[in-house]
Amino acid sequence: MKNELLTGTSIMAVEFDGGVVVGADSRTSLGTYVSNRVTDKLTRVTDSIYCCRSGSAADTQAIADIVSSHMEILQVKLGEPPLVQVAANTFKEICYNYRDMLMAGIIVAGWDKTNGGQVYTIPLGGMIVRQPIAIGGSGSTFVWGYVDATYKPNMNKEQTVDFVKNTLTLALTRDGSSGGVVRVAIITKEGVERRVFLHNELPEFYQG
Amino acid sequence: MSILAYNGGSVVAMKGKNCVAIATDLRFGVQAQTITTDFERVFEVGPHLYIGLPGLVTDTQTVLQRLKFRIKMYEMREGRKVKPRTLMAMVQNLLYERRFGPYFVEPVIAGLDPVTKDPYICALDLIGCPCEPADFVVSGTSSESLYGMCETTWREDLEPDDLFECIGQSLINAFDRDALSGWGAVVHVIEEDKVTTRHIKSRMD
Amino acid sequence: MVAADSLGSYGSLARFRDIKRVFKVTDKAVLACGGDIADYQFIREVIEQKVRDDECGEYTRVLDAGALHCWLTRVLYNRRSRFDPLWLECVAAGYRDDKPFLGYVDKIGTAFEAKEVASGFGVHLAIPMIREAREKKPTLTREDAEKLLKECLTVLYYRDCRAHYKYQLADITPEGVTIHDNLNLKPETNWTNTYQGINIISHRRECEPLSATRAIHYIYQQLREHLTDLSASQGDN
Amino acid sequence: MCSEVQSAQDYMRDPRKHYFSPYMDNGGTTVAIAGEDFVMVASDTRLSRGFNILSREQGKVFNLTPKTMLASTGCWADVLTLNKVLQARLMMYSHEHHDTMSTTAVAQLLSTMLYWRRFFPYYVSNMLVGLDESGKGVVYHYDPVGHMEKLTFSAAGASVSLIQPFLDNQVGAFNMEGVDPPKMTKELARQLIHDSFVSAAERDINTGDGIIIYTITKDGTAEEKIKLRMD
Amino acid sequence: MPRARKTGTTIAGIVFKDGVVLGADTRATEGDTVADKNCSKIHYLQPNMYCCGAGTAADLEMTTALMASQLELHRLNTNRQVPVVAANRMLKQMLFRYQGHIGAALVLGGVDKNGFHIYSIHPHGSTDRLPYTTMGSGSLAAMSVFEARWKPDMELEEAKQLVRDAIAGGVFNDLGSGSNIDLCVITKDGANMIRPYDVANIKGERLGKYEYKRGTTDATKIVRPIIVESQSVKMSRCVLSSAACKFFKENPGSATGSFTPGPRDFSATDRDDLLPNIGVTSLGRT
Amino acid sequence: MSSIGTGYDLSASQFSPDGRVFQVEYAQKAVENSGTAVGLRCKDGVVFAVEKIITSKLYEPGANKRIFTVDTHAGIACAGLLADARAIVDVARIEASNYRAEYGMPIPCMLLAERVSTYLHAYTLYSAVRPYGCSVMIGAFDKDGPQLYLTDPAGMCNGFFGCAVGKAKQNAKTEIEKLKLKDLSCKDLVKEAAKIIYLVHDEVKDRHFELELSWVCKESGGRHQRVPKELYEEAERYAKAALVEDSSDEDEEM
Repeated sequence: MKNELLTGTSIMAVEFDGGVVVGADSRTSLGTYVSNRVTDKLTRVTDSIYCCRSGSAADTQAIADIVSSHMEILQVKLGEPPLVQVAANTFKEICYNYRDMLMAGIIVAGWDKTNGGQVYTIPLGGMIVRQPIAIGGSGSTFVWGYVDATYKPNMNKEQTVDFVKNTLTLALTRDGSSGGVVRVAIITKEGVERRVFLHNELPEFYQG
Repeated sequence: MSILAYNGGSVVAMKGKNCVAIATDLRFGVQAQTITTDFERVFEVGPHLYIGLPGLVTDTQTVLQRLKFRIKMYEMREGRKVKPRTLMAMVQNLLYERRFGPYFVEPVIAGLDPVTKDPYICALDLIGCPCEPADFVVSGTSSESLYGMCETTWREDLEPDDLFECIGQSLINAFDRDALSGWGAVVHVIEEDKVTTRHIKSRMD
Repeated sequence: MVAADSLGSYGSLARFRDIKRVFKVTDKAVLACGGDIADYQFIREVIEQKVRDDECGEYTRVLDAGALHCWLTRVLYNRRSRFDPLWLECVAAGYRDDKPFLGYVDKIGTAFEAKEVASGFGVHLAIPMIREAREKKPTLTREDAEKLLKECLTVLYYRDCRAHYKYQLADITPEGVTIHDNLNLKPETNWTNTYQGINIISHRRECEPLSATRAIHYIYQQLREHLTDLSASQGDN
Repeated sequence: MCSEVQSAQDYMRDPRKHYFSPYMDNGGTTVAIAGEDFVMVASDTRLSRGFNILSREQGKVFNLTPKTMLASTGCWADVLTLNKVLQARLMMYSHEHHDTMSTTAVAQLLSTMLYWRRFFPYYVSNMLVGLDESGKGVVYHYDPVGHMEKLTFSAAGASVSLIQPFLDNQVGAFNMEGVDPPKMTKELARQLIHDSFVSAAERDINTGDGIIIYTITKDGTAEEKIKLRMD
Repeated sequence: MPRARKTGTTIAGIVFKDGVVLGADTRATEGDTVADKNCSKIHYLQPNMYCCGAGTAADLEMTTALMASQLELHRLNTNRQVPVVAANRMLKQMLFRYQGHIGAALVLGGVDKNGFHIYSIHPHGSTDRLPYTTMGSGSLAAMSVFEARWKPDMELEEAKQLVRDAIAGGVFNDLGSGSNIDLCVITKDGANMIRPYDVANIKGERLGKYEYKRGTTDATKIVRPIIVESQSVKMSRCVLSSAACKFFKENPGSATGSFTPGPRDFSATDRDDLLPNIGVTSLGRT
Repeated sequence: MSSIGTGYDLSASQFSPDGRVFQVEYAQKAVENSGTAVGLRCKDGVVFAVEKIITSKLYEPGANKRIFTVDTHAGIACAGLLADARAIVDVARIEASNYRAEYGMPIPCMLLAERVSTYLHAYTLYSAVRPYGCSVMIGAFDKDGPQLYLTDPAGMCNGFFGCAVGKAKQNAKTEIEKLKLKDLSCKDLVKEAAKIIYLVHDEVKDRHFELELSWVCKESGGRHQRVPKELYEEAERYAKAALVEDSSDEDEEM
C-alpha cells in the first residue's frame, strides 16, 4: 500500500528575453524500480504556461489537473489567457493549504504579454518565489555548482536550451532517481516548441 | 491469531452431477476453549440455496440477519426466488459497503438455480471478492488442509451419494489436522427434488 | 560468463561509476559481488591472500570455483550467525573438477548452483530473459551468452535506478580467464518509445477541449448555416 | 539485500532502514512413507525467495549413510549448514567406530544437534528416513528445535497442511468405516507421493517444478525424477 | 487486515499498429495459497475499453464495476463513444481520493477517436500514458520481455505473441502469477476477448482414483423432499418456463435482444443483473 | 681458535677472551656443510641456483626443496640446517603477508631481509636458545627493481649483486666475479648460475646432486617461480658442456 510512485526527477526552468525554457528528465521511479522511463513531466497548464512536476506523481498530477481546469475557467471569464503569476499562485494555494498531505515540488513557468517570460518555484512547504532560473527535484542537488558557475543572465534562446540540456544531463547521470531522455519546452510569444534529446545523444561528460 | 480464527470453524462446498453439496464443522469456541459442539455455520436461505458463513460468529449472525432481510425484500420486489448468482452479488455488496471496517466472515454459497437447476458454488473473501470455480470452494481455519484434500479427492460429475462421501471425507480429515475445527460435521446435498442432510460423527477432540 | 555493471552508488547518488566488481581469483575461478563495496574489498583481499598462500606452498591444485563457492558459503554463514553479516550477494563462476560451475551465495549463506544466477534486480529482470532464451535454444553458445548478458544489462539500465551503462564482462574458458573492462552499452539503448509517451495531461489539443469560447463559436456557425438555408428556401418558392 | 522477503514490492518501497534478519523462507516440501522393508522419501525441486524462483532443480534430500537419508526444507542457509555439520559428525563417528551410524543413532544425534541451538535455532523442518536395525522402514519427523517423533508416514515444509490430511486418510485410513490401513507397497507409496505433490503444486505457490523420489531398501537406494507444473 | 484475496498477478498492455492488446494471467492468491486458478482479471468497462487489474481482488472487482456503470451513464449523457482519457481521469480521481487505501493497480487499454491508448494507473492515483506497460508482482519479468523485443507499429499476430510471452515470463518466473494467459485485443471495430488464449499450465493428472465406497463415512441421514405447496406466478415479467430455459441454455446464440454480454457474461435469462445494484452509499460515491 | 676447550663455547650469550662468540661461528660452520647455493642479480631479475646433494638414491626427485616462495614477488634460497631454514621461511612469509595486509603493497626486499636478520640476531643473545644454523638468500623484484640480500646466523644482512654460500662458497665466488652481471640478461644469468653449480660441484665427495633453479624477473611477471622446464634443461646442458670444456682446460694447464 505504502509504496507510492515518486518522480525522482531533475527539473529546471530558465527565463530568457522573449520567454522561458523549461526542461525535465523522463524517469518515474517506484522505489528503485523505474516504472516509466519516458515520462513527460512538463505539464500544460494553459497554452503558454507549463509546470514541471517533482515529488509524488499522484499528488503533482492531481494538482496540475485542478489548476489547469481553474485556468481554463478563468480564461473564459477574463476573455484572455491568465497571467503566469495567477497560475503560480493557484499552485501555491493548493500546495500550502494541503501541505501536510502533499509531497509536491513544482516549478511554474510561462509567458504572458504583460510581464513576458516568468519562472516561479514552489518547493515542498508551499512557499512561492519568482527567480530568473530555478532547478528542482532530487537531481538538482548535484548541479547547483554547475548552474552557479555557468549561468549568465539574458542568454539567447539557443544558448539557454543548450544550458538546460547540459545541466539536466549532468543531473540525471549523477542522480539515480533521474534518467531517461531530456525533454525541453520553449515558451515564447509564438507559443510552445517542444524538443526531446534522446538518452544516447546526450552530451558526454566525465565518467569516472 | 487472526480474527477469522477467533471462533474457528470451516466450510467446504462441491459441485456434482446436477447437485451441489455444502458441509460445515460444528465447533463454536473462543480461541482454545470449545463452548458448544452443535453450532452449524450453514444456513438455508432458499429451497435450493445454502450459504456458509465461517469466521467470527458475531459477524456470521449479523451478516445472516442482514442478508435474510435483503433476500426477503428482493423476493417481494421481484416475485421470484433469488438466484445463486444474484445472492452472490448481494453478499458482495453487503461486504464491500464495509470495505474499511469489514465483516470478518468468508461466505461460501452453494445452490441450484431455481429455474434452470444449474449447480452453482462460490466463495467470497471478507471484502466480497467472488471466486466461482467449477470444482470446489473452501473457507475457514482448515482451508489449506481442505485445499489439499479436495484437490485430490474431487472428480467430475459425482453422483449425490458419492459427492457426499467425497465431501465428508475431505472435511473430516482436513479438520482433524486443525485444532479450531471439528467436533462432527453436517453435510447438505442439494438436488433438484430433495435436500439430504447428514450428521457425520467424527473424533470429538 | 559473468557480467556486472561498474556502479558504486551512494544512496541515490551515482557516486562511483568505475568500480570493478568482477575479479579473477585463479585461472579456474572468478568472483563477482553485488551489495556493499567495502565488504567486497575485504573479501577480495582475504581471497587473494588465500591464493598467494597456496602459491607459496606450491600446491598444484588451484582454488577452483566450486571450492571458492563452498568456502564463501561458510564464511558468509558464520558472519551471519554472529549478526555481523558481510552485506554481499556473490556469484562464483568457473570450473569445479574441470566441469563448468556457476554458484550463488547471499549474505545469509543461502547457496545454490544453477545454470543462470543473478544478484539484486537481476533476479527479477534478467533471470526471466535468460530462462526464456534457454527455452528457445537449450545449448547457448558463447556468442549467444554474451549477446544475452548484454541485453540483460541494457534492460537493467532501463529499469533499475541503481544501474549503469559501463560494465565488465568476464569470459571463463578452459584456457583461462579474460576480463573485459569498461565496455559501454549506452550507444545501443533504444528510446523509440519516447514519442508516443507524451502524457495526455499536457497535450489536451489532441482531443479538442470543449472550452466555452469554442462552444459559442460552434453555435454561431450553426445559426449562420440555418439562416442561409432559410433564406435560400424562401428564395425558391 | 535479501534479508526479508525480497519480492518486487520491496524494491518498489520508498527507502527504509533494512533490519537484518538471519532467516529467510526458501519454500520446498518433503513427503516420506515407510513400508515393511523399504522407505520412500521425496522432495520438490523448487528453491524460492519471496516471489522469485532461485532454482528449479534443487533437491532437498541429502544422503547420510547407505541406510539413512535426511529431507529438510525451510531456510536454505540453515539446511546446508545443518547437513554439513551432520555429515562431519557422521565422518567422525565412522573414524572412531570404524562403522557407519545406525538410523536410530543418527536420529538421536540430529535431535541433540538441533536442541544444541535451542536459542538461535536452525529454521529447518527435517524428516529423517531410513531402515532401522531390523531392516524396517522408519520416518522421524522433527520440529526446528529437535522434538522428534517416530512415524510411518509424514509430510514437512511449505505444503505440509495440504498433504498431511491426505496421507492420514489414505495411508492411515483415518475416519473410514470398515477400511483398515492398506499394506504399503512401493507402487502405492509412489502413487500417493506423486499425487500429493501434484495437488500441492496446484494450490501452493512455493511447491512445483519437479519431484525427486528416493527409495531406500536393504540393497541400496533408487532415485526417480518427475516433472511438475512450472508456474 | 487479515489476508484479503490478493491477485499477485502479471498484467500487461501494448499499443500496436491497429489498436491495443491487453494480457493477464489467471491466478488469485490468498497468502501463499492459490485461491482461484482461473479468475478473470481483464474487466469490461466499455465496448471499446477494457481494464486489467492487479492488487486487492475485491477492490478491482468493485472499482471496475463502478467505473463501468459511471462510464455507461456518461456515454448515455453525452451520446458519444467515451474517450479513454475520460475513464483514466475518473479512475485516477477516485483512487487519489482514497490515498492508495483502495489497492487497485490497473492497466487501462482502449481505442477511441483520439487513437490507441494504454494507461498504467497506480493505487495512489498517478497515471502514465505509455506505448507498453506491465503491472503486478510479475511486472518485472514481463517488462524485461517488452524492453527486449517491443518495437513501434507491430502487426496483430506479432503483438499478441509478444504480450503472450510477457505474461508467460510472469507466469513461470513469478510465484504470484500462474495458470492460463488471457488476452484482449481492442481495435477500431471492437474488442475481442480471448479467454483463455493459452493454457500455459495444465493440472497434473493423478495416478490414483480416490473414491470412497458408499457408507465409508458414518453418518445419520434425514431426507427432506422439497414439496412445492403453492406457486403464485405474477406475469409482470415474462418468466420463462424451465423448458424454455433449457432451450436457451443449449443454444445461447438464439437469444433475442440487442445487448452484448455484460461484465459477468451472463446467460440470456439473467438480464436484470447486467447492472448490479451498487447501493454503495456509505462509500461516499460521487 | 686458541680458547676452544676452555668452556667459552657453551652458550651464545658468552664472549671468549679474544672477543668471539663461538656458538655463532659453529653455526656458520654448519652452513658450510650443505650444498652450494648461489644467488645472482642482473638488471632485470634475480636468479637462485642450489646444489641439492642427494644422500640416498631412494629420495623422490624434488624432495626437500631448498628454494621457497615467500610472497608472489619474493623467494628464499637457503643453506645450512634445512629444518632451521624452513622455520625462517615461515617467519618471512608471515612478515610478507602482514606487511601486505597492513600497507596494501608487496613488502620491499630490504625490509624483509632486515626483519629476517633481526630475527636471526635475536637468537644469538641468550643462553637459553641456540642460533639458527642456516643462512638465507632473499631475492625479490619490488618497486626499486631486483634485490638480493644474504643473511647469516650472526644476524648480519648485506645486499649483493651475486653471492654464494655453502660447501664451495669460495670457488663459486671466484666464478661469480668473472661474470659481468650488469649486462647479462636473466636467461643467460640462469645458465651461468647452473654452470657455476656444476663447476663447483665436487664429483668425488658427494656423487649425486639435483640442481634447483628459480628466478624472479620481468620475464616471470615479477613473480618468484621455478625456472620453466625447457630453460632448466637448456641451462643444465649449457652447464654440462661448460664442465667438459673446463676440465679439458685444466689438463692443458697441468
